[in-house]
Amino acid sequence: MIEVHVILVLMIIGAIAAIEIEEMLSSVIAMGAVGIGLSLQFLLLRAPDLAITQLVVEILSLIILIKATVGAKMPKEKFRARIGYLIFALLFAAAFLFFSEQALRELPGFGSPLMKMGSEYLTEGLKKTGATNMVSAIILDFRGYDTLGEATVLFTSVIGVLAVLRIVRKRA
Amino acid sequence: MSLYILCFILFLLGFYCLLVKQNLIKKIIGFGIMEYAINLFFILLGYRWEGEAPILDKHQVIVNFVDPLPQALILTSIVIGLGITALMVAIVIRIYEKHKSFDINEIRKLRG
Amino acid sequence: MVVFFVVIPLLAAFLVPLVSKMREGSARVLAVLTGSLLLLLSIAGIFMVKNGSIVYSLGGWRPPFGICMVLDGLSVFFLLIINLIGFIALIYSWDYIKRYSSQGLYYTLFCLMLSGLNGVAVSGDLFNLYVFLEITSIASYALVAFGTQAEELEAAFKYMVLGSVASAFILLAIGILFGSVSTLNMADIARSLADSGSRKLILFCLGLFTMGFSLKAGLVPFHTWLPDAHPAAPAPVSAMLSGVVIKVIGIYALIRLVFNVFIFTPAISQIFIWMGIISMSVGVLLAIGQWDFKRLLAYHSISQIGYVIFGIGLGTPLGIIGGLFHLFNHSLFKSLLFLNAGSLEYATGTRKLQEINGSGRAMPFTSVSSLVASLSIAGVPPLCGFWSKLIIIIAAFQAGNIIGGITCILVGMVTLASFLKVQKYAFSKQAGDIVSKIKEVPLTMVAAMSVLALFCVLIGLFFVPFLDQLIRPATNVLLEGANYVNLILGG
Amino acid sequence: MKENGMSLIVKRITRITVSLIFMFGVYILLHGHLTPGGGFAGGVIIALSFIHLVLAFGKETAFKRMDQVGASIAESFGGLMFLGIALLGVFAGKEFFLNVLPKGTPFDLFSSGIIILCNIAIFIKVGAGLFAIFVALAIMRIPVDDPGQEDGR
Repeated sequence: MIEVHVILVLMIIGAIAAIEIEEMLSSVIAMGAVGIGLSLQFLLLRAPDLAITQLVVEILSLIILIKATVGAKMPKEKFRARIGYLIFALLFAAAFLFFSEQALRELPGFGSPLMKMGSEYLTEGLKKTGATNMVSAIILDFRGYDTLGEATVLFTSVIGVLAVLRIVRKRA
Repeated sequence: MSLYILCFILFLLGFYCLLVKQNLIKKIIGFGIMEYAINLFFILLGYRWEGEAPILDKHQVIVNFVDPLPQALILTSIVIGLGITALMVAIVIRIYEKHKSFDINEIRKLRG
Repeated sequence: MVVFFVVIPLLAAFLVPLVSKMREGSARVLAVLTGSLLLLLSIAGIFMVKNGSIVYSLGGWRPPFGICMVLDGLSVFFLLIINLIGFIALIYSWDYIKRYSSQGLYYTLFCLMLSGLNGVAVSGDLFNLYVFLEITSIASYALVAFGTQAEELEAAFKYMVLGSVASAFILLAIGILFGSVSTLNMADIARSLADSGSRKLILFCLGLFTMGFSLKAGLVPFHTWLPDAHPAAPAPVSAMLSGVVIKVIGIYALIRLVFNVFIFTPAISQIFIWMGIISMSVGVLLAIGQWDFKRLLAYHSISQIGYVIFGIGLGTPLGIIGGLFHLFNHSLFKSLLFLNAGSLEYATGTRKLQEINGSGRAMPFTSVSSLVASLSIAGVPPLCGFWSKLIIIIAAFQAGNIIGGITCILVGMVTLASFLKVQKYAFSKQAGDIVSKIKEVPLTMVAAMSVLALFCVLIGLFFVPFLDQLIRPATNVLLEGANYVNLILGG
Repeated sequence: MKENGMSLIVKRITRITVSLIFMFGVYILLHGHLTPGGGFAGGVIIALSFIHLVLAFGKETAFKRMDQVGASIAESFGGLMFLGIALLGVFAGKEFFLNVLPKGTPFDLFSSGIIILCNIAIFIKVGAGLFAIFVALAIMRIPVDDPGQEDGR
């Protein structure tokens, strides 16, 4: 799985670029590169559904973000990285990584998941739902209620965007 | 194991960007990176050595599939992330329209 | 039947944009209809769980394969709070929301928020809980920003940033748990965790969950968004946010996980107790200096949520009863106070206490109901807030937690002082010149406030049957945490 | 972005590519239960094809085909359809979200009961919703200098 490692490291570099580049458009594009890297990861990790969805969602969110930034006056990053601040951030990161490392040791190792539910879905899925794409079978049949919730999340945010961006006039 | 840790580093980078950066657009980018890290983490959990994508084929019988459940969850999570990003962008555009700035220091008038 | 708690508000949310395109006024009719149906349904729910809890498996897949909904004493209790306050807030919105444009969008978001809250309360699946929590959160971000004034947008953005941090932590914890036990049904997780020996992993997940849900609940180290976000929203939404949202997606989700999925250990109890004590004191100290009515109320919310988590954290039956009872009472009187603040703003156009200056004579209903609510929150007998605080204090001393008990008493006194200030300035001070111009708010707003005030008094007078009917079943669910597994997975 | 869109070359090519993207979206949608993809990916692709149109031709031309009101109605309709499909099980006297329809033969286009219908409902909803978001953002970029209009109350 060396290629997954390599792309993950590249994603981290891309993320650092996206965070630290001053110019907004480049920063947004660097974030897009991270997203494309994620899409590639999904493909390598045998999740083609997610690769497609991630790719198109990434394009859409880049369009939205660029639409927000293009033509706008950008502030100069005036953030003075005070040394105390940085040390605190590093300490927090180190502590978080240490504890997560301790905790993640107790997971089943990478590449051998328990698949308590998953194997059940795989053996029963075709017979009981008639779908050959098991991910579709899960999101629309076994866990269809989740998908209703997910569609509702999107609906909520659409209504929220319309509400926030509506052209408001004073009511008499 | 090292993959998980790298994934958490990505998460922390996004977390740092979301909380520390003063630029509103950068905050949105930080949120996006955090979301990516979590999505990747779930898929890493479901990967199986030499596994195949969980899509059955008419002609051949494959027994070694990766776990389909995290993939289904992450499909949901990606869409939720998109929704939040869109709403954040909308609010930021509205703030920009009022203040003509993306810098939180110029905008901040509220008391903490 | 359980599924209608989610389906009815969702149906309304999808219909409202359509009907409000045809006639704008029809949106509120539909919304109020939805609210009343939900209220009736949740009252019916109380009687349904009398003969045992209900497990509803969606799509006909037995748990843990599919998602299941669970209706037990605790969820019924929270459903009642959600739908009661939601209905009253909708009634109040009838006239209040005319000040804003695009009522259709407002009612759509409100219905979505209701369906998200109901979904969280009945969900028996961890990831599903997260999805509905996100629906609630996104709807409340949008509602905070609904006025699209500069301050409201800033508050909404701040709320959104911290809210998404909380969601990210929760999702990460769900991921780690899923990796460890490979299932998402809460009962199944509980059973697998009890068998497995991964102690550090459980602690880490518990830490992430506590952080995430405390952020959503506005407990003290994570409270900074709350005093901006709650005052910025329209008044009925503030009432919902302070009265319901922080409790359901913060406290309910946290205690459901801690008591029914993980095991409630003394260490967790200590964390809850100290978070409670700190929230109580810091919230009330920050509230003293405030002159903005709604901001003052928001700080008091932090303090009162501290009482709730302190009572529950004690872990004794009496403590949990007190905590849940206080949670209910707080949702009554804090919503009422926010509605009062909204009425004052509606009539006078300001929220500054000095400028309102004695509007008591011009607005009799508002001033009387606000007096009732202020005395309730300050814990004056025989109103409802007194009994719940008394129970918590007794439980604290019984459990040997002297510091907590004394803090409760002191915070209660400071709260009383703070609300005496409100009453003095807002209502009973000698009338300023603003008073001659104002008049009482429209009928629906008066009705909503009066109903809540009536509830405060009634529950104060008849709290014993109330405790028996509602709080005790809810407490039992928490105390007998292991039964949850047997209920869902069938032994 | 000017109102009359981009250059002639872009418009010409767009006319071809938009239909291709649209067809690809529909393909992804209809084979969601057989191959990777599904309602969400298809919906996003459709929304992108409309956005493509807006970017190339400018707002006026594109909004003749689909505007914000239409998108909003379509979105609500998609939501109602999804909920209706989910409620079929309740109407049949069984559980919510039960797959009541016949499953068909595996590997056929029209198989797997409600899954394909759900995909179509999600497709309508997601496509319309995301397009509505884009339209709202596109309209908003015109700076409002009239202070009288900025008041939210």
